Amino acid sequence: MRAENYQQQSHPPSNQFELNFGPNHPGIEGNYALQVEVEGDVIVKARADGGYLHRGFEKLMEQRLWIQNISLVPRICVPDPSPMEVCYSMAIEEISGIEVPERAQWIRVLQLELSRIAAHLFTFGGHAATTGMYTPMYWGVADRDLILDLFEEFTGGRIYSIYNLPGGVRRELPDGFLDKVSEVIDYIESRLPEYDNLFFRNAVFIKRAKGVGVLTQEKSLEMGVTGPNLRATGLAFDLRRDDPYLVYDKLDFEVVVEEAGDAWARTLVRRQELLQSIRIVRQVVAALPDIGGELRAPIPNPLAWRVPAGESYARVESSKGELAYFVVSNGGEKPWRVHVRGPSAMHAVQVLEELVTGGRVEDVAQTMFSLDACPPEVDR
Amino acid sequence: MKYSDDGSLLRPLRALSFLGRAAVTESLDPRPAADGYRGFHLNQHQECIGCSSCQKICDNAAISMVKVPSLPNDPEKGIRNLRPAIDYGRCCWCALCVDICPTSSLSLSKEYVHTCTQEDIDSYFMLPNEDSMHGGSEYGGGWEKSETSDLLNLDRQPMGELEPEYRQDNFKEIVNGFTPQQALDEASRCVQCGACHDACPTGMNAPEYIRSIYAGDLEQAVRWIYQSNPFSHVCGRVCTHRCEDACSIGVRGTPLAIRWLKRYAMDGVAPERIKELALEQAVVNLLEREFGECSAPVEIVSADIDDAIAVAKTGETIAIIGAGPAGLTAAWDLERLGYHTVVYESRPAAGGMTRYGIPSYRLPYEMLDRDVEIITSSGVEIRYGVEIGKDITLEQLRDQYSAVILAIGLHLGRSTRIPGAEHKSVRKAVELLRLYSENGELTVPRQVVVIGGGNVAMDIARTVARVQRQQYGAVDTTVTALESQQNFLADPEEIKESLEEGVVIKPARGPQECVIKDGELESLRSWGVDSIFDEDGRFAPHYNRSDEQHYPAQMIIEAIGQMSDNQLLSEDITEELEWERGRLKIDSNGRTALDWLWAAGDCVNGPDVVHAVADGHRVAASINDQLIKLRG
Amino acid sequence: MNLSQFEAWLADIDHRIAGVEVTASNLNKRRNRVDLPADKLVLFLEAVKGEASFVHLSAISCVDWIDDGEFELVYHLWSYELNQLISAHIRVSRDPGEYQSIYDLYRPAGFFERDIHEMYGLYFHGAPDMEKFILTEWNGIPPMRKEFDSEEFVEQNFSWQEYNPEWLKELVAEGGGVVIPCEEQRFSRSVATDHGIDQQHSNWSGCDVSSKLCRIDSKYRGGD
Amino acid sequence: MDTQIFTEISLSEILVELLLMPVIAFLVGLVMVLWMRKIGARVQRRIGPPLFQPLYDVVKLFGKKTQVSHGVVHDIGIVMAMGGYIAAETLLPVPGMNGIAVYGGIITLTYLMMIPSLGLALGVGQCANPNGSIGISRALTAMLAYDIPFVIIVFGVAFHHETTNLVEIITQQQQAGIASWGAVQNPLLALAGLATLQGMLGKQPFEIYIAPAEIATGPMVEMSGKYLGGLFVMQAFQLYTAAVLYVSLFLGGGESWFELLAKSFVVVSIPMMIAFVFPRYRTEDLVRLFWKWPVMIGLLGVAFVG
Amino acid sequence: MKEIKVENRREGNILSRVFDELNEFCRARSLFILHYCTGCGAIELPPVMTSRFDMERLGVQPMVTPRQADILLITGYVSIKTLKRVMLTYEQMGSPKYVIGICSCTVNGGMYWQSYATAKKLDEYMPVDLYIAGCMPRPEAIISGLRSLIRNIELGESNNWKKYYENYDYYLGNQQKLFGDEWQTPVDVIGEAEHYGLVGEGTYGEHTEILQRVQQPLKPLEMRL
Repeated sequence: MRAENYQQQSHPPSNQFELNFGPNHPGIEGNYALQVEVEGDVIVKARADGGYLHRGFEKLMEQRLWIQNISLVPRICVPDPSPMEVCYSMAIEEISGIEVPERAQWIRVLQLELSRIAAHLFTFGGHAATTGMYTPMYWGVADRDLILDLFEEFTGGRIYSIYNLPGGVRRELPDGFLDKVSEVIDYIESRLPEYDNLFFRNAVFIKRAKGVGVLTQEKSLEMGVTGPNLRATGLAFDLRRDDPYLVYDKLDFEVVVEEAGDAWARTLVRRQELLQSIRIVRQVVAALPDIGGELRAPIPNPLAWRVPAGESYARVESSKGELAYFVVSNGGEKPWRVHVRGPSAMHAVQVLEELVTGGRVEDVAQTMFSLDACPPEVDR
Repeated sequence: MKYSDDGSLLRPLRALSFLGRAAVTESLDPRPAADGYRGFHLNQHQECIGCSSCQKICDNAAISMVKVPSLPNDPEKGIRNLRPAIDYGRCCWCALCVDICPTSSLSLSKEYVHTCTQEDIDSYFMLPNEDSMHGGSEYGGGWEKSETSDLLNLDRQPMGELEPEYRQDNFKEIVNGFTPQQALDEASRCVQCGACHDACPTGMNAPEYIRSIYAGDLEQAVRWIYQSNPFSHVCGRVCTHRCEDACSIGVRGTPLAIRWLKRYAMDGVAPERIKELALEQAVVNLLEREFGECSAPVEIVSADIDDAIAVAKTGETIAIIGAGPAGLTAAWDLERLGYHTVVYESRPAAGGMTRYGIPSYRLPYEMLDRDVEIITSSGVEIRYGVEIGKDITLEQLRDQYSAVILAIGLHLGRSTRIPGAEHKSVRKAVELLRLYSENGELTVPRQVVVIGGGNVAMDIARTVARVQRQQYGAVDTTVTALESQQNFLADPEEIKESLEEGVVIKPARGPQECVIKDGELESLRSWGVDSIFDEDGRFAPHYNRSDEQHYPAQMIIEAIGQMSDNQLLSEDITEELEWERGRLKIDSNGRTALDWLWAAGDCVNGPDVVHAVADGHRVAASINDQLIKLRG
Repeated sequence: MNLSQFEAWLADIDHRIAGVEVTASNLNKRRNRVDLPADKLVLFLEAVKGEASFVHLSAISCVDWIDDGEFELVYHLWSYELNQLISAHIRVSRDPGEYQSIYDLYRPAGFFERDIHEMYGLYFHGAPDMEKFILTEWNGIPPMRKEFDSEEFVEQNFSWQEYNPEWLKELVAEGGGVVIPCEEQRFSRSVATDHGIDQQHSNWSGCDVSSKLCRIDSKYRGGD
Repeated sequence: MDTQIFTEISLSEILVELLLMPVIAFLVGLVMVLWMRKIGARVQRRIGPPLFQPLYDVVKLFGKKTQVSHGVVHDIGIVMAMGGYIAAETLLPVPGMNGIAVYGGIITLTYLMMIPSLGLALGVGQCANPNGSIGISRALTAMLAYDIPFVIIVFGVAFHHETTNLVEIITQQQQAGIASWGAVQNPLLALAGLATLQGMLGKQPFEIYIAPAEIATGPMVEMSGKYLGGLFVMQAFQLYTAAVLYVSLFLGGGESWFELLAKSFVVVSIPMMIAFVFPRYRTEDLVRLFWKWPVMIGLLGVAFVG
Repeated sequence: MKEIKVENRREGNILSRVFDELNEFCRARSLFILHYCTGCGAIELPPVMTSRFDMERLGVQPMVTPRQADILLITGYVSIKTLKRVMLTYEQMGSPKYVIGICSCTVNGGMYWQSYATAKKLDEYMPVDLYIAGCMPRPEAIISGLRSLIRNIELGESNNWKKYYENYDYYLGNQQKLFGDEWQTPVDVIGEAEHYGLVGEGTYGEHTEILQRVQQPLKPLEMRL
């Protein structure tokens, strides 16, 4: 045998294996690989291998007009695409000094939070499936689909909204849309007890998840972990609150914290964040009818638009953590440089390698899913 | 829920209640998509103008422009028979093409299912039309352009003008021209479709110079401009801007002010520099013809260049009659082609109708002088005050020169021939305009009526109004036109400005008689007009006799059209030439029936400066071809 | 350290480390731009981490300023206590393209430096792992460098679908057909850079509109 | 009594029974597979596969053009996996057919039911895929875990009925209706049996050796075509065997086919329903769990029997 | 150590024809999809698999290893790195196998047509049976695609897997162009083609020559328990 994912095993006398988790492996989130060396059931060495989803986004963005990249960026993180376009737009707005109308900001919040709910529902399902329980995945994906229906209705696309432009959003919400949002949100909230019964209060699951992939707060800070993973180690930090953007400073929500830093704590944090997101969406739904005005600040003809020379570092709290766009313009029609700082880049490589090492084979997938790693974000 | 919670083994069993509950599964057939869904493309073929903006905004290079011969192709209206074909092997359904579409003809449907085998992969390449991808229309429209999503800026930058009180009694230029910011904003509206280029008789490189203006490189813009038009100062002000009629942005909004942008570019570069650039261009063109493509900008002063130029010159000389836009453009081109040109002009200054027909508040003479200066400095020789037929005959020219171009313009006004039109106080507009620009003054009575509704009528009316205001402090000028308000021939701005300056406009009036009492002109009698054309579209005005009006006037000015002064042609030549309705008949290259005589400009095309320039180009090219043929 | 102390501290930093320039962003009060000489970076980072609590390295961005022959490295640092971001800019020569790793100070740098190394070819001395991560199967020059032309690479290595559907055949028979192929609007490198205008990065229309249209219909072409 | 039965049945009848019993078992097993998938679908709020889906799957797999074999041992392993159960079917008395149950008895049956796992281990080992190896070692560990309570239960039942003859056990249970059922007589043993059943079927929470997310379905990783088909068949047999054995041991078997099948489906539904609402335990948790509760309950049950 | 057994279709024999019919009937109704997310289109697969659009109704279910799968679903762009794995995967799948290319990217490069990192036309590297348009296609579109694949299989029209053997040289050539001349997979495709009787004019060629020149012999697997 030759070839990569089928390496000939030279079997040493010990019970050491080399296992390939991925790229084609059900225990891997997306198209990603983890080569692990196993002694018995215990992993002695792990090495992440990315690039399977590499498309050269940053290069592509340097080759396209400022506005064309709007349709490109959501692809960077498929499960949670909305923060990408919002963040990219925010970066351009900062460089060119565009003031986003208030209504657009509220709608962006709505979009971001719906996307977060969808992403979290998806993550629960994935996490449950790694422990052998598939029903939450079936439920979660089906319920997430209702949110995708909402996206379809107001942005025109189920997954990739491509709804933001620098300066605002592209379309007015359809008639009666906010009622539908409330309906779906209510439904999802009413489903949560059922999820709790099945999943979050499942003794077997808790037994599986507790103590797996423990990240201490110290370690997280050292490794640059952000988002729910950081909050699960007891640090109450949320960009929405601490580096506020859009209208988050006008919204009332809590930053959810857990102390333990293991897979179970991370999942719990997400579970509570889901509720917070629902709370935020409710506030947006209540506030939006009273916020009138423009949806979009005028921008020049996109074919000719030159963003003035400058740079900005825009940050958004995505469902995975701190998402940042470093955009540099040299005054040209295309970005000179766009650097995407995906949150997963931190926890899907170094952190994952560390957490997995010393753990058990059966916890690899769970660790990865509980970290909510998003490989396309790493590969870009 | 707390971290310390150990969960329960029984709680999960509650999920078994779903055994008795309905499934949430959808049917196997595709659901109808939401109203704003971004599915496959739709394109209203009748509305699409083939501008290819969709192609430019497409970040995936998914759109090819396909020529559909069965569809109308009308460059003058900015309509091409190109339609976007979408490659669904590239498309990402972002709908940016829909949002940029200048006509709103593109939209996306709610249809989203398409599958095919490898053999049918061609079905991924689609020419969308009004029907959905797989025919039929049951899917309905999805994403359409909304006001918010529209990516185009449809409103023109306002052009600053002198307020009426500052302009109504003098001949200062009215239009201020763009400020740099305005020019930048206006240039940025362009979608670079090139419809203007197609519509322009001279094939102006408008998209390119707009791009250069936007890039802040005015010199480059001037270079682009000089590639097709040596009368750029003039055209930047008084061009009839066919380009703007064709502009795709104009389909839903106001077209780009292409003329003003040209003016901005020309005004933004110092005249000496323009001259340098233009002459550089001329030399480059000359040398390119002789030595093939030159890539680097040429330094004119270099001695080698002079030698090269000498080699490139053919040594032949061409005579041109009339130093108007057509004649001088031809001269400019011929110089660039290596000929020497001699222009005969009967008047003391060059410019032809642009000098003697356009009031200086629209075109300051200084601008015209700049253009003429550049042309003459390229080597063109103008002999002023020489009248053909009197000082020198055409036959002499024929014998002395390799070819002769007739570009005599339209300097005679047409008459209405209504009763009383022969009276000395019934004048022709062109005549008065010429008088004014030659002498800088004009005597007008207190009450003047102008017959005609075109731009010339407006020019004379506004000139008269100014003079009246200067002389009497009050304006009493009335313009009567056959056309109704909506179909007025003159540009809307002209009408607006005329009204601001105190000119009274009476639309839909048919002149019947210049009423003369005691040998003095008293008034114009006119009837109301019901219709101008008959059912077949022929000119046959139908009057409403009961609606009779008298407009008192001590002077009536006819501004209903011009004709050329063919007196200069000798009888022999007149007979040898072919005529059509009083105009010289020429072929598509501007050649007359005589193999040494070409005709160009207003005298063959009717009044239009940009057409005259185009004619000049055409004739020059034709002469060059002919002479090369003769040389063997 | 509170915010005002931090501001004073930051204002004072150039006295302690020569060549540091601080610019506060006027758009976002939580952003601070710092420019400094490359050899002072570690000193600066030590100070900023040790004294001002900037423990979070958000990202290291690399910008290729090919015309200057330099890479710009931007270190984005965040303080959880102050909620302030410092972007420290340094410039490193593109040739030979070396710099020192800050992995000892900030462990996330391991990922970013590895990434920059494979994307730009900028080597970091002292980094724990400079092996390829994403581009393990890539043998060309680091693709993010500006001199690497992705479109050219694509043109050389891949082919496109050659569609020939029925409707197109019919149109061709009628005298129509594809007039402006899709790539033409975008493959902009070949645009003539005549008269000094730099169109390499100006792709408003992609190419010379008029000359292209002339091909479509020469009838309306003027005399130029 | 044993000899009587033997004399009453001719050899040809036995041969027919030997042929029929596995066939019936296979068909019923396929329906059970469908039943399982349908239950899963219901719990997961969806519709689930069409009626003949398990059959389609098996036929498709056997009809694949490419059949990748990893050697003779691989083939033998699969044959053992299926064969073990086919043999087991002949030892499982059903209404109207006793096959060779009388001779085999419950002990033989217990042994036969271990053969598939061993066969699988042989076959998988030949594939040299580390995932398969891990999977099979987990499977063997799991077998070790659930076999101890299983043996205790079998012992307890045999002790209670004072015979290892399954036909006899069934007959005894059918004497006094429900009251004579093993489940009523020895509720603790029946309870332990239920837990063992879960493990024997390899359903969550005892699914660690399949574990797609960890070891890419473990033993099945290299199986394709008819080998996978063989495993599918084995699964059908497994469900049938486990269910009918449990019914025979604790629910009085079936006097009619209807009764037997009804009971079997009820029995088999229990692990199936549990499977869809639980994740899997780790191996050591599984072993600890099996050696703790079912063993304790089983021993207690045996004690009560005693 | 690797054996491939093929049941050759014997034409004319009624029994075997009936058997083949049955086989095709079942094959169309039992399709295992390889659970491999090659690109972003994979995000619409969970909805297809799960409750809302439940593809198990069509007899389609996900499988985790290539050996067990019938359908290779290429969900969008394949980076060159992934393409190698996809090729390995494809060759390991048992015939008859089907490839579905979903999303724009599999047809003509899609969004990433300018990217140095992604392959542009999937059918240059492996024969594709069905394309589903969309970026990405909605679950309903995928379901429709699966249904049309099922129809094609039942009609016996989906036999593109044979093309891989018949034109192996072409596919291998394209692979070599991307991966280099040293490229080889553990699967002896030529041997399989001979075995199936699917050696066509395009099976051998210059590229297979390169392969045979540089090829390392296959090593036997070791047994290990």
